[in-house]
Amino acid sequence: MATVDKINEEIDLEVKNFSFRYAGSETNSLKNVSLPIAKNKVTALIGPSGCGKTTLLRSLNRIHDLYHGNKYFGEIKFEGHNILDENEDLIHLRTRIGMIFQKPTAFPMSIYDNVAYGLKLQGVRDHKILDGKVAEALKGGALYDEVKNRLHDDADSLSGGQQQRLCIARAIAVEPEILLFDEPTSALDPISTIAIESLIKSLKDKVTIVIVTHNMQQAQRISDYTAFMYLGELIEFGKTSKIFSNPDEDLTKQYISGKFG
Amino acid sequence: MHNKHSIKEMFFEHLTRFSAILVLFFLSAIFIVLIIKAYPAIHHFGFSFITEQKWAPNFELFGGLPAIYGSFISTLIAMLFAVPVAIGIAIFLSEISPKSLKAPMGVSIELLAAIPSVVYGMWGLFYLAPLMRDVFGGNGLGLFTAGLILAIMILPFISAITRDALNTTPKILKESAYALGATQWDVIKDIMIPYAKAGIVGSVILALGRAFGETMAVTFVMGNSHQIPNSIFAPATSIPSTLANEFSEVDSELYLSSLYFLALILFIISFIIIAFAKFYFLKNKRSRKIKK
Amino acid sequence: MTSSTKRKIINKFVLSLSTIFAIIGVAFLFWILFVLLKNGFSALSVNMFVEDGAPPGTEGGGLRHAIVGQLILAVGATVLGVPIGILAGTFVREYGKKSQFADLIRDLSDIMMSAPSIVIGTFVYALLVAPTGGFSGYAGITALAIMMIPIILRTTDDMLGLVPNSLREAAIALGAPKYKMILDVVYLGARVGILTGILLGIARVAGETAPLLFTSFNSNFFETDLAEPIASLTVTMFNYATSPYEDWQSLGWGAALILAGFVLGLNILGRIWLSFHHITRKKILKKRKR
Amino acid sequence: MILKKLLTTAVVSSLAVSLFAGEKLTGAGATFPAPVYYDWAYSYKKATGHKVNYQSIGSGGGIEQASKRTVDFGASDEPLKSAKLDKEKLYQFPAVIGSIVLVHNVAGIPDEALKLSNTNVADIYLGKITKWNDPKIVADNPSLNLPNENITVVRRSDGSGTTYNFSYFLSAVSSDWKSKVGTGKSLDWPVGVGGKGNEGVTNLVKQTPNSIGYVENAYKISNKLSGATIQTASGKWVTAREENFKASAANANWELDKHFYYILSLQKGDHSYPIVAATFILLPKEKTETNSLVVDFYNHSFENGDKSASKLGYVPLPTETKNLIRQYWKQNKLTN
Repeated sequence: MATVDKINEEIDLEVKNFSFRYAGSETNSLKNVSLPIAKNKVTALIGPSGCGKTTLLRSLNRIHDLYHGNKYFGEIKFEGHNILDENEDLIHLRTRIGMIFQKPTAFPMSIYDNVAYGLKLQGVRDHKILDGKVAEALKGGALYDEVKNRLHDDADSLSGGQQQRLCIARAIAVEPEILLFDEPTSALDPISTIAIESLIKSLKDKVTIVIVTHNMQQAQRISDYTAFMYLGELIEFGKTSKIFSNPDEDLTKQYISGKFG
Repeated sequence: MHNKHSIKEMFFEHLTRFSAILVLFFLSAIFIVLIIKAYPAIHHFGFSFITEQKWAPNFELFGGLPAIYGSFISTLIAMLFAVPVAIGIAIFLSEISPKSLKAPMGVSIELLAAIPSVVYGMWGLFYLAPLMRDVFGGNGLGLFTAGLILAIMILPFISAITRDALNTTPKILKESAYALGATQWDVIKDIMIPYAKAGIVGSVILALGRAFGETMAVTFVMGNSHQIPNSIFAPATSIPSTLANEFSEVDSELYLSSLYFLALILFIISFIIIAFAKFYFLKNKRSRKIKK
Repeated sequence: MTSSTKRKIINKFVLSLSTIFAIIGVAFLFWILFVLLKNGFSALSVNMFVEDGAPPGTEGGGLRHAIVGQLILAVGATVLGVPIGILAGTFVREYGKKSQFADLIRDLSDIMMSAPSIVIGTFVYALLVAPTGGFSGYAGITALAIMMIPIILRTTDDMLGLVPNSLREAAIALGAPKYKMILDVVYLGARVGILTGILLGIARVAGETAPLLFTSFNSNFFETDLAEPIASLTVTMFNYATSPYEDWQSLGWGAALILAGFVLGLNILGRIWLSFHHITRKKILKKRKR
Repeated sequence: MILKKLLTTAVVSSLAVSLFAGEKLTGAGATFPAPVYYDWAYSYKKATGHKVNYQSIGSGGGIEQASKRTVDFGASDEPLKSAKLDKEKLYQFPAVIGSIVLVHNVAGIPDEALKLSNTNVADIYLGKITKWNDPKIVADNPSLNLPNENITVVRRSDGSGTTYNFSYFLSAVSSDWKSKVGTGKSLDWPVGVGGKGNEGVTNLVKQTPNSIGYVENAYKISNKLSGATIQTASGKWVTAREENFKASAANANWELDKHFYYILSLQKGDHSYPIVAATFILLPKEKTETNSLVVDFYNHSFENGDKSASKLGYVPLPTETKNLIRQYWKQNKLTN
């Protein structure tokens, strides 16, 4: 029933007939969702609160597994195999599919250690390599110039916007293939928001990006593809330009024109 | 009308102020009384009291070292056992345990913290000491047994506070570490423990203060020997158990004064330990807040 | 071995270790509880509650004197310590606020709260026992009250802090003088918390032995005169447990059970009371929203 | 359930608060005579309604608390000399005679079977003999199967008249002891674990295999411990039995003007058990009112308590001694 436009891109992740149920719930929070995630593009998930966009995003790196009793149905294909498989190596999976959260999540350590954390987890111990990669990631996160002289300060000393860029730098330091953004600017001021947005646009050369946002202008500004969700279902998926100018579904039309949400 | 109120107002305010000053009064009074009472011994022995080993009341010779040593070593043994186990319990309660176990186990551990220490002492004398005797030989009384009882006594206290501190780690912070490919242990050691560190260290220091000043749990099993033992399984004594054993039975001024000297030393050390924990807690409260 | 498999093995190992630690720790704690319940219940009898102490080997010795003595000491310490604690807490929160003096009192009471209880015993001995010529219930009560004041002070301080300022402003806006506002509005708003604090404070001091050894001393008889030495469950336990007589040791376990029951009962009561009020308060808030 | 019981107790108790106001006395001190004082106080309360609250805290405590006037009477197994009594303004009289016995907890060795020479006792407490099968012990006990185990030495942790009398005895039989440790209520013990009171020592001996301790005979009897046979002053083996204690006690030479100061240790005679001691009561001179009550209590006990004293393992004072004490009371106007 949903309108899912065929796209002419290399597909990185493919969600197929995917449903999700939270522990203790009797109904599915995501119902039979299917959509492709194009490689090296930005895909935005939009929809009113409670529509399941964050639930879907959090399924893509199986962060739901941290809490017992959550259930996945269907398939999410990544390089030809289903990541919902029981034997999936979640630790490995998450190093390849990174995530940025609603609020900045600087770890209780220095700026340097924050960025180096993922690398250290992967067993990188050589200081020279670490130094280089940290600098590179901070540059990638558009933060390097601001912090290069105080890399060993506590990460708490950074402003909110800086911390969010630090989190992005931390995520890209491990060179993931996909980055998931969960409303990354909802806690930030407009100037920091613009900085993050331009950062996201610049990142897509290297990684595939999925972003959840409740800000439709933001989706329009930065995404190539948009999926509109409502009440746990995917209503429409297609090129961003098309979704925002000429959607097929009435619901989509009403939502983007601000009739509800 | 107005006047009546302002008299009452003044009266009430001064009453509360007076009560607050009482706290200051009691604490200073404890210090002053201890110093006055300890003065004859301080004057007679000087600071060599702290380094002198011989405790021979029949010769009017009093050295505090064995008691001070016993207090330190038994507390050290207690911390060595209690800290890892308590943190283990806290990690279990906060991260590993199935949900259905969390609440009952958490509450029962908190309730165990409320059991009077004299009960721990009784258990120690009748159950733990024989067990220690069978396992390690000797007579089962001494620093090791006392340390073990102290460890068990402070266990609930440290675990409860550590669990609470670990639970304050924001979910989103843990998730973002998992999203980087961290294992559960990575998250615990790199995120949760550093995040809760101040709380954990604070609780550990407070527990240390408690173990150091504990009387009843150790007096039963210390062995009460004013000798510096050559083994942790040999009988020893501690400051509080020396006081409990000998305080009401001294028959000379110098003897009593020496016991007050020990009490003064105990009070000062506890004061330092607690003040340190307090300082740590305070420092912690100001920093470390996730930005919103 | 890749770093990821190594980390997974370490993860498994450490988590299992922590589970084992938890099991060992909890096993010890439950061992104590089991011993207490087993010995305590087998010692429990009606006699224990209606008879006083008797020489070892005499039929029908009980703990009435110690139970009543313990209650007298606990109630006495409450009567003496709670008003001072509440008033001092009120000063710190309502009058002293963030002044250096108020902070000093807070810090000092934290220190007093954790001071070794035996030191307080020696202090009261010097202050009240040696000069007045006798061990007495009064001395015991004073020692326990000194321990109780900082506990009540800090609870009052914290609980008054939870009372929203809007309530205070509303009272002042109605023309109430400050002491009226505190007595009628602030105390009312904080009463659940303060009462819980009092319960926990009683539970805390009721389990103390060390400060009583040289103050209220002990008695083999039923005693209600505070000028005389008074028996307590804790000191009786200490004496009975270290004695060689099996009937006394058994009574000691009985005393331990009664005391632990009393202390745990107060703790549980405090919790239930608090959670009960927490729930009702939530309900009230919900109703208001509607 | 427990709370309910507690509540009923409180109610019952408040109803039970006796309307007749019996007199109250608080005494504290020696643990050595504590069992018999408990017993006497219990009977005295039944007979007269007066409460005598005796707390056994050790003789050191008895002297200290009586001197400080924190109790109505003190009790000590170490008699005080006139000078000290004058200084602290105390009266003193003996109340009962007891004996210090060496008790052990060695599996398979029955009461009285183990022979310990007086010097061996000193050497054990000096830490010179550490094993039960030490040749010096075996020499006196060729027929016993003594274990190759360490001896756990148990002694007092508090100021004790029992210790005073025991160390007095050890100083007399061992010059080594005399020079290294000496005599006193609290000592710098070379070895051992400390128990609080005779109660604590008994408890530790009972609980600890291969231990040895010294306690008043009453503690040995009521706890069915095994005792050792030791030596008289002249080196004859002597068991810890009532007739041997009595043989020692018969030698006592009490003197009124010395306030009965007398140490019964190592009396002459082939049957005189060597560590026998009287235990004393200390009365603050100025407390005339309570003193007459204390005296009444002891007079009542002298008249009615001999049987229970013997049963518990003490030696009651001979009638002539009791009369001498009554004379002392009268002379110092201690009676009403």
